[in-house]
Amino acid sequence: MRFEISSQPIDPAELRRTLENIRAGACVTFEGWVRDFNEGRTVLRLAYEAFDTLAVKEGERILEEAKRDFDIFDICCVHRSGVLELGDLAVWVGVSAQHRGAAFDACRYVIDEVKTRVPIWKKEFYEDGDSGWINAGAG
Amino acid sequence: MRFEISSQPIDPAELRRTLENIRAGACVTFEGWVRDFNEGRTVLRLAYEAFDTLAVKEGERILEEAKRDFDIFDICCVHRSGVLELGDLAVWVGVSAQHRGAAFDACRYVIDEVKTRVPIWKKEFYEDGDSGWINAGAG
Amino acid sequence: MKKTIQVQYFAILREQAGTAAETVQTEAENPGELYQTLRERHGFTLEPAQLKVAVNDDFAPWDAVLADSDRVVFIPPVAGG
Amino acid sequence: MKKTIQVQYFAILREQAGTAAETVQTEAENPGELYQTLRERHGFTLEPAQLKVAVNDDFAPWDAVLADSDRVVFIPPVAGG
Repeated sequence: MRFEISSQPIDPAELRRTLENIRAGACVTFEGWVRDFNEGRTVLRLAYEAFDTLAVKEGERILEEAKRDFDIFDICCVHRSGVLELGDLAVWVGVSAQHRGAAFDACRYVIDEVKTRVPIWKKEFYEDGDSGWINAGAG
Repeated sequence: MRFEISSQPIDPAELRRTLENIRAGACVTFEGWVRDFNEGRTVLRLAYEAFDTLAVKEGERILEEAKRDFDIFDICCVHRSGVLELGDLAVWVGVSAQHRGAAFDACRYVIDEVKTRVPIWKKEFYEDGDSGWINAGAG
Repeated sequence: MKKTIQVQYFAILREQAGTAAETVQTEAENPGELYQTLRERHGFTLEPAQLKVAVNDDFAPWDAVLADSDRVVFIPPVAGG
Repeated sequence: MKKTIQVQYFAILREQAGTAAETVQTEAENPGELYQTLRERHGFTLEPAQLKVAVNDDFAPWDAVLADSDRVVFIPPVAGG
């Protein structure tokens, strides 16, 4: 079980290997990719900023909840920080389990919770030169 | 979009790359692994046998249904045939989509349908020297 | 009238038939009648209700009309994944 | 009584404050009062209702009692993934 904020590129093949277990029949992974378009605007790149200590603490809590609530063997999540280009891997979640239902449910639980609870912020840089922090409406 | 029965080992990293798309924000994969225990018996290895022509035809129908019913970009499924050892990758499903909900739903749909509709059969070889075709009850 | 049907076997049916394929001269009108004949010959343990049928590489009903040179496969319960 | 609080800023708050961290001498009893003061100083656009608070690297309520040397972070709406 491992939650990490990484300033370096994520290697999904290497992370997947950490989940291998001959008692496991299923492995589900989620990858979040940087895409070129969001809410009607053309995106050129992103920057992620994290409150590292609390992000790891809250991320580990989410993984513990998943281990407690779903019948899984192992679970891992790595989230990028820093500047990312189009197509880059922003977040990776992987789960191994005896059966696929629990693996799907736990994987989805983790990414849903990470997106709403872990203190990470995303700034988008647009084609028109503008930029902005996502969700940080003027209030 | 691609469905394949493969007598050779599946390379998940290579398959994942075929789904890359800068309009996609999410990628979900499912892997089925050969595990050492099923229905109370210790398994040593498996053999998969496929009715190749119909398996590919039915597999492609399932992928088309997923493309029609979920808002996804690309989808791929490869299933092994032949003898597999513990820990080997038996089936891989990958989906890319703009958003994660559709990617999760489509991935799960495909593996659920593949397991019940595609003409592939699994023989388990047990520790005690016995073996048997799964689901082929004496009737 | 006798016709020639190519039958292919997979999994438990292949093992019980002792062969992966055979060419059958038969008067069976449809896959249901054909399975009945072959079941008697080979001692298949699976009931028709447990099987599906493919004719010429696609799923077909048990009462599909068989023609000369058709290829028939009886499909045991699948177990992929 | 004045206490010394270490404040760290992230994302839009960091940009609006013009700094990633500052040390504040304050009489604020709790993070709610502290944000009010800092909002006036830096012109933060986010309402308290849009923020969460962390004290000493864990989530805390707005009315948590602040002690000397505490570390405080105001957490804008997150947007991971």
